[in-house]
Amino acid sequence: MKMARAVMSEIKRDHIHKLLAKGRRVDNRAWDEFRPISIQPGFSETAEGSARVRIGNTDVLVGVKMTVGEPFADTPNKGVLSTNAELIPLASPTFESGPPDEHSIELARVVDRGIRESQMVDLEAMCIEPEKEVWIMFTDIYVLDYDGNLFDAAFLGAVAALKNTIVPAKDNDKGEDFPLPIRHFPMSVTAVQIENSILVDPTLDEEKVAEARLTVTTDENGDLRAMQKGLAGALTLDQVYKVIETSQRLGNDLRKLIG
Amino acid sequence: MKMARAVMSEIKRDHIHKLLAKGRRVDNRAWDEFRPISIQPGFSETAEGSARVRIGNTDVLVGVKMTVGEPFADTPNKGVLSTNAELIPLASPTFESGPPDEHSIELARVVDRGIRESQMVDLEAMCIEPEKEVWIMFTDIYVLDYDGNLFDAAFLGAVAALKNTIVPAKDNDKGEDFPLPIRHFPMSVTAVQIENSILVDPTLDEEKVAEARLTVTTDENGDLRAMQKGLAGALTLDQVYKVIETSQRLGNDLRKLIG
Amino acid sequence: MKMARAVMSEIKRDHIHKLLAKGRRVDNRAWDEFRPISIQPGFSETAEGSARVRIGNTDVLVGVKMTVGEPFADTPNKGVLSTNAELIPLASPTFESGPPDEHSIELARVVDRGIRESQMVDLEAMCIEPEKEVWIMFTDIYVLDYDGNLFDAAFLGAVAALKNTIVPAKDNDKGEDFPLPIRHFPMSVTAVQIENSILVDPTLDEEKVAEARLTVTTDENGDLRAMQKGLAGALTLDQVYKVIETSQRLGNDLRKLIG
Amino acid sequence: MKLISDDGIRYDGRKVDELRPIRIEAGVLKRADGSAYVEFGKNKVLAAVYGPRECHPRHMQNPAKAIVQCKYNMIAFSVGDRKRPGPDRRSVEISKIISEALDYVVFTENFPRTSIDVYIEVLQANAGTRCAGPTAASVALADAGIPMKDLVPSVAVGKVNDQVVLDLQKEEDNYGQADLPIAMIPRTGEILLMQMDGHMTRAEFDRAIELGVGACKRIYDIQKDALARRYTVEKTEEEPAEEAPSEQEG
Amino acid sequence: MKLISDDGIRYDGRKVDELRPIRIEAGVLKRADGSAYVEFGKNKVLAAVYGPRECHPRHMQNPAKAIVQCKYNMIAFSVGDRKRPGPDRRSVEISKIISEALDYVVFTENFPRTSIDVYIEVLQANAGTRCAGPTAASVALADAGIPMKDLVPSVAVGKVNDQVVLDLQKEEDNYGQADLPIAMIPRTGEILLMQMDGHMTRAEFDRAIELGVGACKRIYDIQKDALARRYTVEKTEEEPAEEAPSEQEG
Amino acid sequence: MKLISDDGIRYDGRKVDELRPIRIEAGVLKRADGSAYVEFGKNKVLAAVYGPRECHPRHMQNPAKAIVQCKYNMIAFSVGDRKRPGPDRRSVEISKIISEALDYVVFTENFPRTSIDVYIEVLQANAGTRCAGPTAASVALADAGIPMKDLVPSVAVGKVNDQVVLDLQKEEDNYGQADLPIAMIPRTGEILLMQMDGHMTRAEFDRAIELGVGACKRIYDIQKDALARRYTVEKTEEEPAEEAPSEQEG
Repeated sequence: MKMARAVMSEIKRDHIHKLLAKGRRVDNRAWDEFRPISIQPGFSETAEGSARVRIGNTDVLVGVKMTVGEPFADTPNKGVLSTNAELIPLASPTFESGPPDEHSIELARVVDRGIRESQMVDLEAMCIEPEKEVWIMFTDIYVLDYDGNLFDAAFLGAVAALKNTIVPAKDNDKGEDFPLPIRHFPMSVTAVQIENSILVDPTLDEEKVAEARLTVTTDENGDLRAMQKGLAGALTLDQVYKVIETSQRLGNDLRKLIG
Repeated sequence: MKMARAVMSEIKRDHIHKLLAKGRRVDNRAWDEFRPISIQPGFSETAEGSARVRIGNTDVLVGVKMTVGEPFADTPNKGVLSTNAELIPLASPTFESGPPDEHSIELARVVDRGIRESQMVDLEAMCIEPEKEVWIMFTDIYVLDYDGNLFDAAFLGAVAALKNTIVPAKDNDKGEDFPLPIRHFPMSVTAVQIENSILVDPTLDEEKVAEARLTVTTDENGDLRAMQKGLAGALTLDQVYKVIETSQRLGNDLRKLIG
Repeated sequence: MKMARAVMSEIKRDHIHKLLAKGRRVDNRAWDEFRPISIQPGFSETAEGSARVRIGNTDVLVGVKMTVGEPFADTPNKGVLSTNAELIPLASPTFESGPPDEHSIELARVVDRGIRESQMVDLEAMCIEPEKEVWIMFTDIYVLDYDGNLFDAAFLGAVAALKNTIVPAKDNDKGEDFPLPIRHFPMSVTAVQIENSILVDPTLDEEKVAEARLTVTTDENGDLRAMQKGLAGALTLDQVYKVIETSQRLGNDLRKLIG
Repeated sequence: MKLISDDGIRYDGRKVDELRPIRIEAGVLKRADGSAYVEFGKNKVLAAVYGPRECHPRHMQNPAKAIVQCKYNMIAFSVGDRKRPGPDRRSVEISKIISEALDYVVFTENFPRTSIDVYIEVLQANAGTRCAGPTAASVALADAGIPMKDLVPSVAVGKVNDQVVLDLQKEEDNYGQADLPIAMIPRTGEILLMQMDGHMTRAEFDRAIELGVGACKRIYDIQKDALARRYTVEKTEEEPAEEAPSEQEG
Repeated sequence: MKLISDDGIRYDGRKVDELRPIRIEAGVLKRADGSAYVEFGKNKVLAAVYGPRECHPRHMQNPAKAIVQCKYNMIAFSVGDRKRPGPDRRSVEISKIISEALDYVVFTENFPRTSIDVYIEVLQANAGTRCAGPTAASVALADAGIPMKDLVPSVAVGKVNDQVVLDLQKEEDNYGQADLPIAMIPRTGEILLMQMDGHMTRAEFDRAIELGVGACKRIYDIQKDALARRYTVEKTEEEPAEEAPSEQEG
Repeated sequence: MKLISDDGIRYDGRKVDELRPIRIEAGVLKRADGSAYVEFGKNKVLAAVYGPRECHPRHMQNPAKAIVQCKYNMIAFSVGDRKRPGPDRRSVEISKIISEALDYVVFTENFPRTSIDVYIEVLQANAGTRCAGPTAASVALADAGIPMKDLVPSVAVGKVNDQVVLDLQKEEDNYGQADLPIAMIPRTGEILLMQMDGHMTRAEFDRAIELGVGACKRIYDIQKDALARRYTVEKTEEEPAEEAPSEQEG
């Protein structure tokens, strides 16, 4: 059975390579085309904010829970962001039970940096009393079905869930409920390099044969907010520039989906 | 050696089945008969209450430690019960070192529910100052020798240990020591189903060939306080009723042992 | 490869045994002679005190970090010592990643006892306010290159690092910085028994064939402060006495290295 | 706390013997070998099945049959206060009793040495998730094409304001007097899962069983209906298409 | 703190060279291959032996001999404040040094590739449990029929109020000036376990060794007596009985 | 916070395009198969390589090539507040991206089924340790004699007070506006590691890349120099000596 799987993956790889040589992808998309995207905001009634995002067959559920707590010593007048990702074994035969592994930690940290560094949430507005009490925001990312490009699905889900979040001030004796103060809408676009071709929004099969991956997060002005190169291959600087420009362009389209 | 063990367990199974067909058990007990029970209250001088219970060769030591702490937010005027079970490798070749596994967690939780749901301990009397200070009761169950029916041995041990507990108020600057306020004496009776026979107080060998297990905890009035079905087999409703009635009946006998 | 290694270790053992029979060691040292020792105090700028110690090829880095915290309930007017040892996989092919194992725990505890029981640091002077605030001293031992006799290298490093420690009072709003108040300079000497010979400061190869190990920590007066016998062999009382006397004698030499 | 009105109407408008609205969908995930989504009132539960597949670690393999390993998990934002990810004692116990219940209905002897892994993720909880779990999981097992004796409907019966009531929701569970979750095979009347805590007289228990058995039959019909719809959809989708070779076929 | 009266009587009434009452019983557990129970004053310690048995994980197997793995553990209510279950750093260290001491007396080369597992559970602690441990464990090894060079009596000597005293109990241990636990083979005088902390002059150390060696001989006699009683009991119990086949024979 | 003076001089006296003093030594450890020590300003980083060696656990073996496993770790006293030993989320991520960068330059296909283990210990940190890491590690790989495409110099570029500056030290990293660590093969211009956070316009990014690429070339020369010195030293040390057989030869 292992042999069969190895042969199968060899055949798939050849198939992808051959099509690429003709400038085509397995599912007939253009190199810079996302799969169909659906966003279901407010999926969860128990979260303060939530969104379920599907990109093709990839399915991600993101929820935001809020609580009142102490600020960090070095940011006494700012709310606290905490991002966690769970690659639960329900979503893929290769995901295992247990504490976050390097894959889910990288995913959570890349999403976290994109949100944090873009200053998407006005964290100063999330301070209740400096040095004493601030709002703590837990963003939990659950992958439900894994068919590639978790970075963009998770990021889109996190942005949509935060946008959708109502701060539970009343239940915490902190006045009236209010929507989370959002300042920017950063968007992340991920591409892979396969035999020197750049492909946006890779499927799982494309990820498996990819040599390098690059995620670029940009804001409304097209400025860079976060980047992450992954996989054990290299990128030329020209490829980096190509992904940056594509991210700026496609980021604007994605931003419209959030509304 | 593995082969030998497999053959051995096949032979044992046949032996148990054959005897059952004649209405007999390996150790000649009646289907609703417990093995000899001994209870040694106050075994431990370092615990606030303790009891060592033997049912046949099964040997369990239960201790209660008390400390002053904060109540749970949702029960601000009640003491806190915490029950833990340790299946230490000293007690059986199949027990392993390490954090509680599913077997010890199930055991602890079933004992805990039997004590908690029967309202055995007057938890309100264990409040020192509402929302601030209450008594925390740790009940620790250690299995020393494992020959079947841990549920009843552990439960009997927990009830006897709690009955025997002196609250260390003086050492905690909370007035004079006093016995734990006990309101009820729930009793648990466990039976297994083997080839449609119901057998109370199964030995380890009987447990190994059992299809389903049912633990029923009743109070002095014969009312139900907790139940737990286990093992990967089924019970008919008639079998459930039979175990309930047996538990009510034998529970009264067990209760006398506690005194 | 495993076979090769087994044969190799057999040959090494024979080699060591044969030389010992002639009263010699592999590196031509006398039985009571240390390898060359170098001490580099203040290696780390981020630690409050530090020292890098090399004994032959064995290389150990020790750092002291200090923080203000609560005293233990049973020593309300004393600072807190905490000693930890990390056998990081960088230092040896046999060290593994993960939480401290029995070897690093034994190492940390033996060093800790030597420091604690000799009353090297005046812990009462490290109390800021009884029952409220005291200085917490974390001594972290990192093994960088492992070629035997970790006990003495780690102990020497810990003593040198503590001697070198400046209490960061100013940064903690507790007045002016001051050197850690040192009262004694205990020294540890470790020897192994191989075929009834006693060898001080064993190399890794000697440790591998050793039958028993004894570490003796003495103070300036030659009094005993801590001992630890290790390995699965035995020592005669005469061998114990011999190691004690050697420790008293060599301890004085080592003490001079600390200055 | 008064949870049932004098004319027998409950907190959420139901009668004492009324189930919450139930919605079941089979085959909702692409990667899993079988899957199901269940809404049970405000509970939202997703179940996926992988297997039969090689059993790791090896020493858990049974040379005579497959082992059924169920992991029940509540996601972090499925409850009021954020739940820290990872198994707690409650979920370990529930995973165990659901594994045992499912083991009974799977023809495990058909797949020696393998593992059949069932994952239950509670996306939103409102009391009764340990019953929604096997309800979803057995549909997912059927969706995975694993030979089974039958589906496993499950429901909790409880006691609230001294009355026996069917299918407790959150407030009733928090302030009720007893909780009795069961799972059974309606066709044979066999009980696969049974827990109870609280205080029930024997008469109340009998009434509870009566309500529970009836409800399981209704849930069973909804389960079968979900599988029938799934089958219809599959038929419709089965059109020949040029496709890359799929790993599942390997 | 004055722990010894002017006429040399200690906190609990003993003389400086007096042991606490010791009680040893062999063969107290049914499932273990060998077992022993030791009371050493208010210490209550249970030891069990399993093996020689297959060694897991494999990579720990030694092709030339058995490995002796001892786990020393204090149960939650064995001490004043409840101890959280699971190994702490102290018990890891004690497990290591007891394993090493026992390894020396077992003929491990008789059982290559196996593990001999020794479990020491401290049911009640009152100083000296690391000595009661090997005392009990070596009796349990003998009870398991494992070939051994000899038993391993063990005792701690200490220094209290500037006097060298035998077998410290809790108050003496807490407020004493030094602690020196040893384990040895009385017949040969070989030291198998030795730790020391506190402050002792060489003269005090020599006196401590003298007391300890003498005490180990007395403990050794009690160990042998327990095994003799066990043997007698076994003889008495050995009556032919109709019994189900036992797994131990497999 | 003003970190650059009006005449372009930074907090620590450097110009915006100036590297901190760099010192690299190869072959600094005896037990490791290869090693290197790097000082990058106040950063002190030690790297060791073990392998190619048998890969554990087995299921991680790749029948076609070696796997490169890098563990990046900060020691407890490498930073201002004591860091609890053990991996945190940050070090897990850094270990992953360094592993990936190193994997590309090693001829892994030469050593199927093995593991090449790289350990990076940050002894003292002052911003930029994730760049000092691969810089040291690739020298250690070369020192271990492992066939490689090339060395991997690495540096971070950042943005401080609206200016693009090279090689941030701690204060600049804490109060700066952006951070862009890269690792590359200077000869081919291939990027092996690239992260970015903060805020950069495209023009700033281009300037940052320009600075970073130039700096990597300078670091590359220092790396080669360290290996050349190491080679010279080895030659000198290679004198025949009577020695015990060494395990490394086995």
